[in-house]
Amino acid sequence: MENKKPKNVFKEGAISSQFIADSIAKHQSKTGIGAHNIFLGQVRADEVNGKVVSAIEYTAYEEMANQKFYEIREAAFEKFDLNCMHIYHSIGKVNTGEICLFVFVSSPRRKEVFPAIEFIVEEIKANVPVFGKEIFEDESHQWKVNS
Amino acid sequence: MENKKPKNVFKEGAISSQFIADSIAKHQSKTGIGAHNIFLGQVRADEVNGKVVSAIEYTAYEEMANQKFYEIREAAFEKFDLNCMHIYHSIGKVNTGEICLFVFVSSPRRKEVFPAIEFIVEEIKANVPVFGKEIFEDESHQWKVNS
Amino acid sequence: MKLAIKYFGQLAEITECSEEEFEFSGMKISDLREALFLKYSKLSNKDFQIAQNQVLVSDDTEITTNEIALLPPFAGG
Amino acid sequence: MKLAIKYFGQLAEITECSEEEFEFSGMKISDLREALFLKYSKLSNKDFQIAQNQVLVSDDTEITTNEIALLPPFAGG
Repeated sequence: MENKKPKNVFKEGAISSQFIADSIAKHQSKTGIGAHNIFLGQVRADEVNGKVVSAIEYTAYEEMANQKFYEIREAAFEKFDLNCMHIYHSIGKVNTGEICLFVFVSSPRRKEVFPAIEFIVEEIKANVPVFGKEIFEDESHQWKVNS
Repeated sequence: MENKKPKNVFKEGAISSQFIADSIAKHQSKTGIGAHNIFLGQVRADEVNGKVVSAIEYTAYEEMANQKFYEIREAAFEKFDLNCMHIYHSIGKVNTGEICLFVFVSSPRRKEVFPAIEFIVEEIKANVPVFGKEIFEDESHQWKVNS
Repeated sequence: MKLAIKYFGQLAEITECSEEEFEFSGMKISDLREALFLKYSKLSNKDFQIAQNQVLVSDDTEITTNEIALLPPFAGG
Repeated sequence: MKLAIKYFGQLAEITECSEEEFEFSGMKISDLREALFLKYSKLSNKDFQIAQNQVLVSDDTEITTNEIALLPPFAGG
């Protein structure tokens, strides 16, 4: 059993491009890094039966989700040679075109970051209890399911 | 033979985190995008025989390099389902900790962006005539070779 | 025993609450499923997993703590 | 024929110029290599590729344009 308390990965609302820029800038003092890879999930304006998604409202079983994010983080450090790694996920409403997931890995070598980012994103999609209500322009909704 | 004139991929000096943020923000009106992947190359402070790299000075056979970047771009759009793609490479001096390569791909689906970003970065490393002079803190230098 | 059951996403729409105390006398997760289906018949049409103490469990797991959550399909990212 | 030869990276350090006109009477890239080694003996120790009209060519390619470039190992990214 782990003793360390998982960090809170959730951020209220969309993740701004400025937040991402600040996160990148913070790594410029880490001169052992040679390669970064950033994955961003963006809310798509999908059309379903003639209605268009205008936003997703995210909810989560937050304590369990943060524990899962923590386990994914530990597994990624175990499998890949990473200098650092960050995950942020939106909670609450995110409009189409806005960013809802920000995963950031850094390594001395580029060969590490490609499989690492894919591993982390797929683990998040499969194993973290986050739920998404797709809200249409007419205020009706449906529940998103990851594929 | 292609008739379209390749864009200029080179930017003088380091690529700033603000430039990256602006590039991300421009994609928020493209609501068909579901996933972005960004690769950033950062200059490492490698130690060689007790001397530490303080900067890389990039030069390039620019016309040929831009043509190669163009061909890589066309090949990536052919192979993967991408909404858009951007490549920027530094020319001139980039200090350790600064960013020298920015590759940005966007797709409706995450499954496309992972192989796409790796393909593009590997093609750049192998086929684009860019040269790097690693400058040490004592002003001596050696020539970088991609591995 | 008294369970504290959390409902998420579309399941909370059916139960019309996000958390409730639930008096339960069975042993296993499968017993709990049946008891919940009696209270909320619409749940039986829904795809969901159950977590005990924040860990996903299967139908034949024994219930040993009171922290239970019903989780519809994940949609993170 | 008069070739316009570009030198990059460490090769330009050897030739002490980034571009020069080079009077040449051979046919193939391999002939050009030999002519260049006569002028710059240190080039013969260096690993480089040759581009004609911005396309990499092999030693047995015939020289058909005057735009030639000597390219040391790539180091982009």
